[in-house]
Amino acid sequence: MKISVQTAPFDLNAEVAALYAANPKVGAVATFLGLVRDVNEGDGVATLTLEHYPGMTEKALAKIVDEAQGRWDILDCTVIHRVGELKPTEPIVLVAVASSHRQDAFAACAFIMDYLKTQAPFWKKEVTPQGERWVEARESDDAAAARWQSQN
Amino acid sequence: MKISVQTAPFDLNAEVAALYAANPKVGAVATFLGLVRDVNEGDGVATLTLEHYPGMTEKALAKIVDEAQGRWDILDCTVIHRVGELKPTEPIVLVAVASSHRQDAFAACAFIMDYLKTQAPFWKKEVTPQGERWVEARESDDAAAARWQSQN
Amino acid sequence: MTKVTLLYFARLREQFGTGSEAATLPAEVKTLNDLLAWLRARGGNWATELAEGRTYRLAVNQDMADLEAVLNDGDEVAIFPPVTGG
Amino acid sequence: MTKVTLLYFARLREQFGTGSEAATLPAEVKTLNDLLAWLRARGGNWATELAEGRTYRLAVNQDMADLEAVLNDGDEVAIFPPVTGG
Repeated sequence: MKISVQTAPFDLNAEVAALYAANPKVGAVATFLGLVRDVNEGDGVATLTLEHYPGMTEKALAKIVDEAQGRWDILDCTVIHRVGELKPTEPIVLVAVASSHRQDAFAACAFIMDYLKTQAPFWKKEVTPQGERWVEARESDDAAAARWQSQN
Repeated sequence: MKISVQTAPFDLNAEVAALYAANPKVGAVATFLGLVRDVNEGDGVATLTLEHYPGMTEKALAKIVDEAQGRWDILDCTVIHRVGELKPTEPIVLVAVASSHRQDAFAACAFIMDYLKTQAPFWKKEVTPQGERWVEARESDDAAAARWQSQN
Repeated sequence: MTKVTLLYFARLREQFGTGSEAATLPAEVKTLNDLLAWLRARGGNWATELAEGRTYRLAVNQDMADLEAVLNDGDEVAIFPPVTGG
Repeated sequence: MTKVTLLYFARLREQFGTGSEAATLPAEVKTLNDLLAWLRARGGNWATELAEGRTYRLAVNQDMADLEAVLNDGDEVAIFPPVTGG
């Protein structure tokens, strides 16, 4: 299991290969890549600055991964979240889950993303033509995280 | 949209970047990578040979992608399936779906995999210590594909 | 006369000893169901593999088809086991 | 005496003009609820941002906590807006 909060970009090939290349039990890797968009809530976005809570963020991500491991058969998993200033089309977050079968990999990857969005202390500030603004939390993200409570 | 049936390996970085690097509307790329495992149904697997129906396979994959586009907001999508002889830990299939939001990307990616497993004419033959054998279709794959019929 | 191309894949290709053949169908072979009866009448592996109750899939001109599908001159007909890709 | 470290993030960090402070709590401040009342009494942005009805999150020693959480000497207490990562 690898959890990293970093300013540097990451190499998707290397991160995903690290999950399966040495483990022939892995039949499936589900991956989510989150990227900076140039438009949010109708306004252009020039840059996005990501702040986090050092220490608690890593702890919160580890807890989310633990919870996913308790629910699904996961062989390995990587969560990388970038902080600092990012531009449109730059990767923000990578969640990659390796499993023997695709259903476990897909479900765990979606679960980790939904919980990361609502439980991990990251905050986004956008620079738009209208000035800087903190991104507001979305109710749809709370709803996405809540759906896992009734399922398992 | 890119659909390819090929013997050659593919470059995950290049394939995924092609979906988002030039399109700042992409906020999410969900990716599935399927790999050859060294064990199936309890027996060791030395090599896997994949056969397909040239022409129909590409047509069936295009139809599955079309169906996914009708159900979810997809900005771009790549499906690559390898054929020929593969060894454990080698990638077999890549499905990558780009969307503005993660829910569409995840759902479309899982849908395409479920339909690919039951609708696209590929067949697997395993070489095991017990000899060669054709992989049997799994009822769980039919069930996985069927769940999309009641949802939408 | 209805001339069709018949394609076999995977286990069926191996059992029949061929991946494709050009066939000229007798007048009474109008549907896929008729075609299967005609192939079964060859006996041996044809009768065994295509027996009713065995599981296989049918496609006409590269689209999945069912037993009632009517055959036309020039059709590409494929018979294969349930698929196992991905 | 209960000494705690207070951390503020994102919009709250900006509104309060600081990301952290060392605070010595008066004896009547026993819970997070008490701490919030004590901070609101500073007035200005403290009163506005931490007003009841405003949405913010609380953590004690890097775990999410609720208003009833009891504070102990040496605790790291964080106050921040709902998270927006990913």
